[in-house]
Amino acid sequence: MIVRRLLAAVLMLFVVSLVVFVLTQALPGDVVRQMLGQSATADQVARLRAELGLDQPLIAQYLSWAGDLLHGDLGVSLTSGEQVSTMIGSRLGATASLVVVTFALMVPCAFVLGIAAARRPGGVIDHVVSGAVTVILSLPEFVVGILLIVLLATGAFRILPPTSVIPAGQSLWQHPQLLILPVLTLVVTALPYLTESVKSAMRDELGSEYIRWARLSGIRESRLVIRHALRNALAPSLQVSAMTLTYLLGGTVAIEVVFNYPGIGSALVSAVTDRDVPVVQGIVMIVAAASLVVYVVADLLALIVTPRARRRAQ
Amino acid sequence: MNTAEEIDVAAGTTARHDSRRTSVLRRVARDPRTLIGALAVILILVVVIIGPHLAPHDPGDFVGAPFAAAGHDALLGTDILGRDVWSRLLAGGLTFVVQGVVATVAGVGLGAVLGAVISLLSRRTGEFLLSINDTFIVIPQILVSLLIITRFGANPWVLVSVVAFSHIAHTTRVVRAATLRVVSQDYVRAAEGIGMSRAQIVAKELFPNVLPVLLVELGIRMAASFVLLASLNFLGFGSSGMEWGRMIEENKGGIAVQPWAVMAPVLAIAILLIGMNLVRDGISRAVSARSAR
Amino acid sequence: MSSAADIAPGPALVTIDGLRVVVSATGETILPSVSCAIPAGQIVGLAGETGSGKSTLGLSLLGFTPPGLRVADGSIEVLGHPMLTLPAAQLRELRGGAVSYVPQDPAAALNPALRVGDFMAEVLAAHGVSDREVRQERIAELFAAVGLPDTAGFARRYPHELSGGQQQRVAIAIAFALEPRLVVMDEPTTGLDVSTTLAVVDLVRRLSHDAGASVVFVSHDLRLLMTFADRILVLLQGEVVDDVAAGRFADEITHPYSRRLLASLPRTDRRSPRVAGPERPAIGLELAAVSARYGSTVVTHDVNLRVAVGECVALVGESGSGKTTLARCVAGFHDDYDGDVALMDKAVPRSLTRRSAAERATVQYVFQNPDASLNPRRGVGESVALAARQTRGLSRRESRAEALRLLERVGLRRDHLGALPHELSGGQRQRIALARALAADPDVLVCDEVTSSLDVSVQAEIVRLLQELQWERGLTMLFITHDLALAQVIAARTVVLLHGEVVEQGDSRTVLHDPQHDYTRTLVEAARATHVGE
Amino acid sequence: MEGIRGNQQASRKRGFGPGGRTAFAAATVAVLAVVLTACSGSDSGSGATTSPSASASAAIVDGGTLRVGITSLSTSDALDPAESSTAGGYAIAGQLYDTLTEYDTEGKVAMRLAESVEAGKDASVWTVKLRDDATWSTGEAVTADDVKSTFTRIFDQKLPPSESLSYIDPDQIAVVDATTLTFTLKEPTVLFPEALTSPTVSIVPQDFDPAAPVGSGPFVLGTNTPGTSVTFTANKKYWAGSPHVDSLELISFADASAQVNALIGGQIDMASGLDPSMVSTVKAAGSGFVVDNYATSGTLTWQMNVEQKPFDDPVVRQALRLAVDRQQLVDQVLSGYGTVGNDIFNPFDPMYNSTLAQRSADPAAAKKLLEDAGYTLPIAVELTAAPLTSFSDRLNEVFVQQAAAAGFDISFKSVDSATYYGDAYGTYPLSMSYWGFLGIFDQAALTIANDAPYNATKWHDDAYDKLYNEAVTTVDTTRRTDLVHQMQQIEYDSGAYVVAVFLDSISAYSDRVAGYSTYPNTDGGNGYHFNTMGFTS
Repeated sequence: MIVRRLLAAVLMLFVVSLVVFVLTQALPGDVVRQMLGQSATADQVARLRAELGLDQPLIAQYLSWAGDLLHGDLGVSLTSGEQVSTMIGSRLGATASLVVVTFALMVPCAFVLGIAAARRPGGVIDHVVSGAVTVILSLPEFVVGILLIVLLATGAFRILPPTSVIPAGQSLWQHPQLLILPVLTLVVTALPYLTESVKSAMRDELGSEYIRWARLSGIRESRLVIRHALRNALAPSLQVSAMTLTYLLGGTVAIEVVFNYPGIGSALVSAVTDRDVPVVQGIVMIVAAASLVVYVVADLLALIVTPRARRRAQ
Repeated sequence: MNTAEEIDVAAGTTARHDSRRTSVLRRVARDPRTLIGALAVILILVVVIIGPHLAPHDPGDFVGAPFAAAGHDALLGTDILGRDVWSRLLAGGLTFVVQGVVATVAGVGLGAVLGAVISLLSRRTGEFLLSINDTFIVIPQILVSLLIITRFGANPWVLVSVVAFSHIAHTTRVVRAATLRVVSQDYVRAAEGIGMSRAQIVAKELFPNVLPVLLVELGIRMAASFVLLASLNFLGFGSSGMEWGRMIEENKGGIAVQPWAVMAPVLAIAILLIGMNLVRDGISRAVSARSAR
Repeated sequence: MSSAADIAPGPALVTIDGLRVVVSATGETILPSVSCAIPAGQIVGLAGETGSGKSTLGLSLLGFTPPGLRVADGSIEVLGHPMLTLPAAQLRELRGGAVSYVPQDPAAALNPALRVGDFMAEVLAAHGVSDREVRQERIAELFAAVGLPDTAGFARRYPHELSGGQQQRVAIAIAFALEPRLVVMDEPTTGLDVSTTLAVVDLVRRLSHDAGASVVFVSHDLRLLMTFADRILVLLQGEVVDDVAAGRFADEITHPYSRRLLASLPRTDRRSPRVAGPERPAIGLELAAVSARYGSTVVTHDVNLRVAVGECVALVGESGSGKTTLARCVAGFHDDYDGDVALMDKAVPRSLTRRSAAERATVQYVFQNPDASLNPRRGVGESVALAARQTRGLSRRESRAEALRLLERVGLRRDHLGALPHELSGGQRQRIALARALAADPDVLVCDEVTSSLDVSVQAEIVRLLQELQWERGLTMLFITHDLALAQVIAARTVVLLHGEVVEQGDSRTVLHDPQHDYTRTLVEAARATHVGE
Repeated sequence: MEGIRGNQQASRKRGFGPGGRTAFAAATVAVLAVVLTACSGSDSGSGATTSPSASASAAIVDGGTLRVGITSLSTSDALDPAESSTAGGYAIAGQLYDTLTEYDTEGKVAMRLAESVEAGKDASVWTVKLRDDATWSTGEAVTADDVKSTFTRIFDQKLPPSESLSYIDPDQIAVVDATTLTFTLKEPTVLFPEALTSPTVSIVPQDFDPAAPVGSGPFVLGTNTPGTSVTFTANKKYWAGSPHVDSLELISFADASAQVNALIGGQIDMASGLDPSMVSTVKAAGSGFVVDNYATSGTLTWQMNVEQKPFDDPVVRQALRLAVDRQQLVDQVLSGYGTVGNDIFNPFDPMYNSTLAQRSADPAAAKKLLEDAGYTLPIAVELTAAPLTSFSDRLNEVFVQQAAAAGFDISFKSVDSATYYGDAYGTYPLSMSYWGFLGIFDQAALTIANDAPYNATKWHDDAYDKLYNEAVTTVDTTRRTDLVHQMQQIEYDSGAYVVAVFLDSISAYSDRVAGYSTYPNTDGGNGYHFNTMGFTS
């Protein structure tokens, strides 16, 4: 079963690569013309095309790209001539930091809030969570980001850096304050949904027969929540957490633009505009592969925490 | 059996159905949260539909300097080009809401069909197709959307298609799960037993019972549609028409000096979605209260 | 009520005084005003139908009020503790210790994520058994006491790795783990086979005797209570209408409802069923060497079975014996089998999809659980009418009239026509399911445990209705049940199935009175033990 | 100077300098040299650093890091100036290298690394004299040999300027002495000094290595993160004097609001190339910030393709020009930060014809023109444009609206520049281009006269060509000006460009920053002359 799931993941990665390749190949405009400028001669165009391997048939191009990909070679940027991996390496790190920090902050918050809300259905926390979900769901994350900037950086309170400009040659981690607003924005946008999911999963579990029986068997409330209910609520919550994580991977695109955050999201937007196909392919493949890993890990974790499913898996 | 009695039978059935409907309706109407939600939705729909005729200015007219504060000439101030925000708010809802709704309905509809079809196939084929489907969940939608819009240009049809497309994979998954649950029910066996055709079973047994799940999905996806439309605009991949998503995008730079230009459409969208959610929750509460009797 | 004192010897362990429980939201009364006392060491049966408030009463003994309900008045003392006002910490001490609980459905009540041994250990730990070794020993002891393997391997199993009977034994072991003075059992045998039920009941009796614990046994199964309780309280709409010693139940009950309950039990000495209707010698249903499979698992082995037109044959066996699978082969819901199925002398294709409309209409199936067999979004009248339209090509108007006729025939009112399934009771739903099957005007009716999910008094009505219908219409019927007694009531002939093989068949009376196969004998014993009139 | 430059995603397209193409060849003539040397030779020391605005230098305290937010860095920015084709690339080149000539604070050609650029007896031989105090950042002197090798490198490696400077014969560059060399052109052209302002012909040392670039410019490269930021350290030995600041950071902002937010949040000291709509936000942020702007010759111009319907008819072209409310475009789209255009180019050129009546919006007249010509209104047209600047979409939007009042039904299709320059390029009936920093002749050579290579309008007029050909051979300023006036009269009457607005260059900076001056022929803040800027405290 686990093997099958991994095989499915490999299959999915293959499909992803096909989709990405086809979509990027279908982009209009011509990178060669774009690079050489309007004044390029036909000869120059042909030479550069050959140099970039763009004169090969599509299937050959795909195979060579996919082959390189398997070796961890993402190719060379058409615009800068750099290795795609070095080009997006640091940006990847920045985005990963953003997502991981957000996730690391959000998950405990979501669980604490979700559990608190589930323990008192109809209570204050329950209402606040449901209300927040509805409101936040209707706000694009960039609006949240802009509002937070006006509130905390450029307007009422100027206490936080409004953009995430890293002084040249330094790393993000030397300036952790630059992470605060983007992380806050992502947490605000993604937290309610996860909290709501944890809440409903926990509410289902806390209302279940086995909790009632455990309670009637004299088990302490705290243990009921943590050891008994949470264990079972974990599997569905893990799925939603995985979804949230991949949502964050995509959701950073707009956030990176708002905060001028040097991540792969903004790199992707400009690579698309520049028709820097290898960079686009590289970024989308990495993000997709990362999401895939997240899903598979979530699946496996869910298997581990769900004995019944685990047995079926064997 | 004489004719009179037949009519009576028919009448009896109808009466019963009517009374059921009113009782759900009454329950809904008695719930203040649902009422507030319904009022919010109606308010926004009214703005969206008759708003264009109420606008004090032509939404394209320049009534002042760019980002002028609210004044007697411009209720909510002016936008980045000096046009009346209030008039544009009134006039710009229809396109946005229609785009969002069409995209959601199309996407969720397609997803529902796919989900239902996959659930009716053999387990092996179904699971294979599902993992292909999952591929599109794995690639963050916004990335795919950017590529597609770049490929086909940012016209309204493409936007609607892209947003619709972004829903298909998730809906397929959700509907497949729901359909599988229904398919395993005995009443589907019973329907087969009385010789109903596949199509009939899908239409009369599966669909009505998957519908509640579909409605919840529709609500979530509707919010996602509006957010995605606005986000695409923000990233410069939106259409150039006049609509709320574009209003947000155009005027975001002036939020510090003229917040209304951004917040008016944001609030309109938020009120619509919050209203829709309240109504949906209210209906499901009313229905479940009935079921619980 | 009045007689409670007569049969309550020693000092009261439990005293309930004027307990009134209402629905918090609406104020609707669940228990109007219950008073009673339970002495130590007594097994008290709480009988009544679904919704009679018996579970609420049982749970209140643990100081527990289900969510949505509220104690409006009254008091409960258990072992001198005021359960309704006890501080949470003390209440927790009592629960699972001196006052324990056995849930209705152990499959749902055992945490799927916890190993059964771990859960037991946790209950022990929660009541002060802090030494790990001691806990392990005690767990082994308890498992042995309830007839489960006392190995460490068993304790490491998860609930889903146990059978229903084993799960219930685990639950009982936990309830008796800390030498309780009072055990509340909430319909603990509902999901179990007859023989398992019997074993469980035996176990409870033994354990309560050994421990000197009182047991409050909540059940809708009156005959079960009569065989094993000391005393029976009959609840009707939250009121105790009778409170009598179990052994003298039939004699001492005063309330008409109790009488009705008693009368509704299937009695094996009642009239014998008809053998056949008008002379129609043909075969209505024939299974020839049917071996059904699920993938590579073969569940029945060369089963041969003939049912004459107008005859009713009971197919008896425990869950997992393959009886439902056979029935589904007949109906065409299961097509993965070798052998042949013939209906009305004609071999039919395996898959339903290949059967003609007429062949489909020939056999109709009534499902075990009416909750799942009716489309929850369709008015019940329409469900019946649809079947009539679909199988008989009636017009909309005709089909509606037919539906009304059938509804009235199965004992429903005309205003039920537009109701949705969840607006009806379980028994009413099963009647609708029956009406829908009849709407196809079938020759063969397959009834799959049609009474097992119903309250006992309702069961009897449904059985009676089936008998009548079979007679009226000369239906060929395959009646599936795990209850030999019931089989004898309805079927002239009984076929006993064990592990997918027919181990015994013959005249129902003969099978019941002179069983040949060992397995049949255990079934008969189980039936006897819980049935009146033997 | 270079053809098209957008702020954002615009114009990586065309990395060319001003074009001497074959078209040019015929039209060459003697001099202009008089004019050219006149505006060059005099104060050779000044170059870039001349005439900083009055407030400037006095108060500046040397030191510090100047952080400038620009909107235009991209991963395609090249460090090799000759490969440079992007606004970001030019901005980088401006810091690392010197060009021989440049545009000064009044928009005129001035000397930079050259002390003088003088034509011989006609415009086919040019003598370039280098200043003698210029050194490479490595410390060695900049020599005539370096200049020669810069050009031979361009032609040997067929780098982009070799196309636009095709009139230069690399074999005919003669080194006279250490600081003097002569160019003998294949075709005489008076545009030579102007062509040398292009950053793509920045002078590089003989052993130039793009991976470790060495130049003679005011700054030395620090770290380069393509598309994100570039840092520089001051070249203390810069011939025009060490820059005031110790180091310089150019930081890219894809989003105009983020740029302004960073300024307000103190993360950058200067926002260059500000979107006009952001000015009010900066002003609202308090007194700590200064907004400065200057008019430039940069314009977003609409191009009517005369080979496509309906613009094959001059009446339709005139009607569209009449439809445009130029002042409204400036007021509403540019928040007032622009000047009204009159359908002819480069108001900063001394030869600019300012006698023409300012065309103003008259939709009724436009309609009448069309109706009289037998058109049924509205006339449907598609406008295709890339987002050349952050506000070009808005400009188009208002343009469409204005045109509607005159009977044009224009549908606006916004595409990204890669799509814009794709296969359909040249077939758009109506499109938009960004032109700036070209003199009138340059503009004509590139976009109007004699089948100019970048003439998206396909407009052609024999009379105009004749005038142009004559003008570039005319020595007499008065006469030449008169010819140019006639050319512009033709453009004004029947041309195919709608030149409605000239854009201001807007910068906002912290009040601690000083040294800002105007460079009408460059778009970046302070004309990217960051060496003259510094902090007051």
